Amino acid sequence: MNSVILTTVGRLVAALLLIFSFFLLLRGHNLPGGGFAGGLVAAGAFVLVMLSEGVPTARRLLGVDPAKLLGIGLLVAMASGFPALFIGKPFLTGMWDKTVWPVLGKVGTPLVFDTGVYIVVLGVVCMIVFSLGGEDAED
Amino acid sequence: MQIVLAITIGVLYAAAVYLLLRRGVVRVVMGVSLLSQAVNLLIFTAGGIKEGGSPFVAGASTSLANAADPLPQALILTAIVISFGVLAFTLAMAYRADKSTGTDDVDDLRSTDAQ
Amino acid sequence: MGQLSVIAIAIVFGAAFIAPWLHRRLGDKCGIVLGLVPLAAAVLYASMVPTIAAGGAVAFRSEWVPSLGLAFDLRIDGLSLLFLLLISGIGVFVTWYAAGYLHGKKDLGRFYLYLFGFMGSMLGVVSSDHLVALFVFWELTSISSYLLIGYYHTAARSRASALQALLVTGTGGLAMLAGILLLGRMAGTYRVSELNALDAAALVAQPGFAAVLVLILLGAFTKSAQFPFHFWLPNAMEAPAPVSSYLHSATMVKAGVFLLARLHPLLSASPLWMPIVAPVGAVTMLLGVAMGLGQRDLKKILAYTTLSVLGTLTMLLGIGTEAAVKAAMVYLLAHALYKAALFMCAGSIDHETGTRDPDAVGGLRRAMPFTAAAALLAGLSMAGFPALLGFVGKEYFYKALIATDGQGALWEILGVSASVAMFALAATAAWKPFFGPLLPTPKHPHEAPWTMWIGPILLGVAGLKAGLFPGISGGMLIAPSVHAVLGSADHEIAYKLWHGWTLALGLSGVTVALGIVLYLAAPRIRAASARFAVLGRLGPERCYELLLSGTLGFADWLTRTTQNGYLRNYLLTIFLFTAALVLWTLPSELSLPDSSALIPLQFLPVVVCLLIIAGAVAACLALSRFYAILALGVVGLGVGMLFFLFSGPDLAMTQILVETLALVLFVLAFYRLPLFSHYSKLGTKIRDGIIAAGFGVVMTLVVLAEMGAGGADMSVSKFMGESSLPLANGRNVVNVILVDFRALDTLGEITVLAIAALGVWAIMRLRPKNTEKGGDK
Amino acid sequence: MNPVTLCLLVPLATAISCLLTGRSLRAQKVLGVSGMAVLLGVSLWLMAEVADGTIHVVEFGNWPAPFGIIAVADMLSAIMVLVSAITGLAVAVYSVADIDEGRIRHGYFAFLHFMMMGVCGAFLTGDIFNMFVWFEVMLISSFVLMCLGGEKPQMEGAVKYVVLNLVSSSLFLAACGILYGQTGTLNLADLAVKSRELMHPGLLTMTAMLFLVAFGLKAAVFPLFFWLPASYHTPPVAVSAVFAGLLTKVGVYALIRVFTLVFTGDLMFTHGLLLAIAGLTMVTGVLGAVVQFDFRRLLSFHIVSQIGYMVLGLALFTPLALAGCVFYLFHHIVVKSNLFLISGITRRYGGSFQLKKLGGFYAATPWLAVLFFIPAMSLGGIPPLSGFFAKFAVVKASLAGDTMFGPWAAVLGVVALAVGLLTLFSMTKIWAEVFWKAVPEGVPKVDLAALTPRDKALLYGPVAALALLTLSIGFFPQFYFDFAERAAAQLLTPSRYIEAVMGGTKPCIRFGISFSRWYGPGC
Repeated sequence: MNSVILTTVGRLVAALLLIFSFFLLLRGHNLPGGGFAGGLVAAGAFVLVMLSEGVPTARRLLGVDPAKLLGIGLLVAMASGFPALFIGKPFLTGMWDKTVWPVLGKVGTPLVFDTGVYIVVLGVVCMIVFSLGGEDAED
Repeated sequence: MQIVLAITIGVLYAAAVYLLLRRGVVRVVMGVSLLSQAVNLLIFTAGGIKEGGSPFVAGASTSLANAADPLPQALILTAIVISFGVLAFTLAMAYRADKSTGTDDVDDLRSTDAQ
Repeated sequence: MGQLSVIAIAIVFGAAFIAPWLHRRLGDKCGIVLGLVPLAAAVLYASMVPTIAAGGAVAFRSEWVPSLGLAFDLRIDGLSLLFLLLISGIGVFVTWYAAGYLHGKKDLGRFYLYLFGFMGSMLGVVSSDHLVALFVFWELTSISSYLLIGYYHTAARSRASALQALLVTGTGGLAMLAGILLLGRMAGTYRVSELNALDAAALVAQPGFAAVLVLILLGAFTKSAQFPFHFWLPNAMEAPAPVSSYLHSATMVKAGVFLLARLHPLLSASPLWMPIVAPVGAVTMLLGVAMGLGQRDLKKILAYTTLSVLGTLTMLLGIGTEAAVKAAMVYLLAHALYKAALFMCAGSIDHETGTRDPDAVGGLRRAMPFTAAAALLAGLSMAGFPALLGFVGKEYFYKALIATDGQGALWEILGVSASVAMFALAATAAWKPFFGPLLPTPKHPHEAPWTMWIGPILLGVAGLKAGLFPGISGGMLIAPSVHAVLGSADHEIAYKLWHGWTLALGLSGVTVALGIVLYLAAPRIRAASARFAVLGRLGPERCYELLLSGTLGFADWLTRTTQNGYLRNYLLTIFLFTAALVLWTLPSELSLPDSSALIPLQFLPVVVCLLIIAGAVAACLALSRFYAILALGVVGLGVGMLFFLFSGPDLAMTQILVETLALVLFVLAFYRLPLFSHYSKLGTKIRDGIIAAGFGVVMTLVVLAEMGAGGADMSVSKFMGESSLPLANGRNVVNVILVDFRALDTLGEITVLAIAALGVWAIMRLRPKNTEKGGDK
Repeated sequence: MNPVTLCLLVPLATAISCLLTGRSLRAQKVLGVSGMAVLLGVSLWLMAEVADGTIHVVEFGNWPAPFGIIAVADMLSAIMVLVSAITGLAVAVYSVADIDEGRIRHGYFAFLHFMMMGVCGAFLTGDIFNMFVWFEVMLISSFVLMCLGGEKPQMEGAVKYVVLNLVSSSLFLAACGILYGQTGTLNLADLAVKSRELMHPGLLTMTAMLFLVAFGLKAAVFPLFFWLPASYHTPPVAVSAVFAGLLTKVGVYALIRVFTLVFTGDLMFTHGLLLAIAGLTMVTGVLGAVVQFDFRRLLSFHIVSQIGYMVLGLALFTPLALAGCVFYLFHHIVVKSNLFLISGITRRYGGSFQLKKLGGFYAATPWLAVLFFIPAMSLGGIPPLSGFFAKFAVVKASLAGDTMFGPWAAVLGVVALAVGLLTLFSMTKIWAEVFWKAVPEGVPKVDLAALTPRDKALLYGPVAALALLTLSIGFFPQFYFDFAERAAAQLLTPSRYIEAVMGGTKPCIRFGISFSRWYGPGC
């Protein structure tokens, strides 16, 4: 049953999931969602691809080494706590831009933090699933 | 309703303990996973449950009138995510233990305790 | 002058640490150089003689750990000085002797490290004024003697003897520490000088003082090898001769006697003092010579006589009269001088002939003239021959016994019989090897190098000189020490060689006569004793062995039982322990939650709960893993539904997403894991089921109790609700908590996730190398 | 920037850098060691900040207590962080020579630093749930370190280690939930205040029991210690060493924290229970140790036994006892890690951890004998080494007669002394078997060529440094005890902790902005 249809549908759904995940991330501050949910949904997209087309394809589509993704995500989350330090406030103090942006609403470091969470979760799930599902683990 | 929840928590704990006491390593992992479900539900219940009052600040008001306590929810969310990571790890560990020791019977993993 | 006492100890310890280096530079000659160190210390101490003989004391005080009530207080009075001079003086000869005895040994440097460490500790013990400082040095003597006794460390017997000495003296030491701490608590001070100046009668009358006395006595008795802790001392003869000579003449074993003397003014006020100390001493005194008569090893003979002398000294201190203390001090000095010399002579015989059997050596006087002379001088002193210090000691000993009230002639009889045997053993150890016909020995005998005979000779001469002119040593050393032990200076003490025709002299005559008879019978006793060797195995040493093996056996059983390797047993213990503690503390006054505060039962949530319960039970009972994960999935989704039904949309969403992924993980993992196996028996399953159900009930009770306790102060979550929008610009309070109020939690949490993912990756990828890295099973 | 934050960020940043440098072995090693060195510097700074007795509070996210998460650095926390950093650095250096390429390539140093982050976080946090998170960070990294390499004994130990610790975590989490349900707060200082005003103090004792089991399991007390002897001897030596030094102590720290700050309502019961646990822990641990013939297993059982002394200090609850407990903590971390590191060196030379298959080290490597003798005798309580003063303080406190337990305290003091003797016995066992005994038949001789000069420096350096530290504690005990005493004084006056955390309530003003457009929350 490894048909073209399955692959195509799989990719389509995956793409939809990815878009949905951004949506979840961005609206998370005001409505259900957020970095965790978003990250999990985004990872779901790649899991779907992996299940239908195998690990190598999913890995290729992700484009980045999941380990790097982890590092970057953690770095982003950590870095979001730094701006406050420059004005003598404690680590992780939320700093906000006064302007209200369309779609995003107010922009501040907590949103950056959430993005970090999103990236880490995406990386984590991909890494775990690729490792457990991958061929490179055979003894 | 809370009493029903308390009983459900008790059953989850019982099932988790039962599975943890099995010898097959996979069942033990399943026990760990059930244990975290039980704990999450316990925090949820212990933190005080509410109906129809999601913790969102609605409209112009700036307070959570008659809404569920958001703090336990945040804690549970953290706990859920952590237990996901832990579950993945224990599965990988179960795999490696099986490969390295050649058995999935926890009773056979005793050489490091014997003298 | 106070600093001198510290300097003396410091140079000895300093020498200890440079000894290995010195040995590498100078080889065997390092011993001769190192011998100058205790000599210097002895000179320093000798310089204090005038002060102390005049009734003064040399004190040094320094803070150490004030928070723990520890001070580095030294105080040298007459008693300390006597010991200090013996320790440093004999130390010189032992150091030189070792250079000859252990020449060519690769680890001689390390030997000196231990020897000087021991010497320094010993000096510390006898000059400490603070009981805890004394204990510190005391323990140091234990550990350094452990290293010294185990010098021939590749021999199992050596190791066992060293361990035995350490354990026996260590046990006593710890008991003593407890005693010291309790004493300090009662008296309010740890300073010996202050303790001895207290109103002893009042202190002794306090409840619990008996415990203090017994604990401190345990320390002293183990260290001084008193019955029933005596057995470690003869076993310690596994050590090289210089070690035996040093540890068993003036130092290690005398530390216990020193402690008894040191605390005499205070402890002897207790009504228990005399009934405990004197009989223990008397038994040890007789036991020592009795067992000594059966020995076929010169060193063992000397070891048992040492035991006997230690018993004598303990007995005298137990009697505690002025005469007895006087006798004890003279006897102590005499013994230190002759015993050190005799051990060295025995070592030389062993070193030069290859045997230590008194029946196998004889007529060595021509081959080893200097050693013979030294042994003769020392042996005469030991036998208590007139004109030697041993004689003076014995006279005072008899005089003290005669002067002791009560028990009729019991003390005299005991004392004389011990002395008779001592005479015979002295002849065996000092006369037998050198006189009579020359016997063939494993090695061709010749005189030992000068380093090995100079010490014994000088010690022997010292014994002679002190015996001939007892007034000198008596006035300078003995009198101040007796004053120190008795705690007052108003005793007029004069020492004489000749006391006139007294009862004591008569007893001495009897002693010599009987002693000669016993000496002649000694070879037969030794031969016969082999038959009674089995008796020795029934003594306290057997108790030690049984205790040790019993402890080990019990430990082995306990460890096998508790640490049994079964994960489920561990889990069982933990769950039962938890349940027990929780049930124990479950507040009884709490009732079920108030029904008005509860949400009424509703159809949908109840169904979800039932679904969860069904899933949980199914997960337990599922026979195949496929149904098991299906059941787990039901539970997970059910919990998610509950979150949703009770106002947790974020939670519900996350829970459902996580559950879905978890199912995927389970499926992926199952490709790699074996099928469900069914190991447990039905009985086990039922037992586990009951226990699990019990734990479930306990947790239900916990939840109910918590709900029944009533509402908590909600100010924290209220603050979060109120500040979420104005201060943190978010309407979804849960999300705001996660990324702002409690962002640090989230940072930690994503770190956990990242580690878990990396861990999965690493564990799946990194295969074990079955090479040298991983243990050696 | 303050040292408290840096204690978390330095290990995190190091770990991330290790991740991002990927496969470069050299970079990982350099980062691994230098990260620890920086952490040590930071922790010294932290110590300097709290040395005068002030309690430093950092309000993460600028949310005041009890609303946000705060970190609290008092003397105890600073001591623990400092000793952890010292041990961490020693182990990191040792690891460079001890850990194989495969493990390093698979993130060994990253995991080590993640673990340090968890450890430091747990020591510094002032929030019970946040402590749970740091526990998890520490645990999951330790899980990975335990499994990394995947050898058979490792995995056998790891299964037990992981499952039992997860049970502990779940109990911890449940206890947090119940505590929150009762008090409505998670902040430790706030909990301390609110727990004293509860309507049902009995319920609090029950919650305390859950925490007792959760932390007791991590601290490896009787009867919850099984995971420790089952697993600590299975991973590479460097991992054993850092586990032995730090992980159980985090459990002890948590016990100290909650049982001095929050659960002090029913001292007679809670601390009486701790007293009994302490005694049983000391005894079972040491009895386990005396029958072992594996270097690392013997040491593992000793960890259990020594934890008993620390818990005893906590249970007695007098200033001296608590100071003794704190002193014991840091003495033990240094000594125990060092002994594990030494077992690795003898393993490299002699090819085994089995005492029966080792021998002849006294003649072959005198310096190693010295380096072993110092921590071993310190553990055995021989004066004047660090262990003596630690034991002395605890025993003196139990015999002092001013505790609430009357004669029972004295009984425990005597037990502690007896256990000390058995400890000494088992240390002399290693000494006799490994160092004194001749090389047994059929066993290769001590192979001094097994170590290259570079490896030798990397392995001996940390060992020597830790031995020197042990000596310095032994020779200047007052200097170190002073810190322990100050920590104990702070622990016994929780009002100072509470005041430091809660007292500084600032007026709720949104603060002015230095940048024109950016602002942060003011409260």
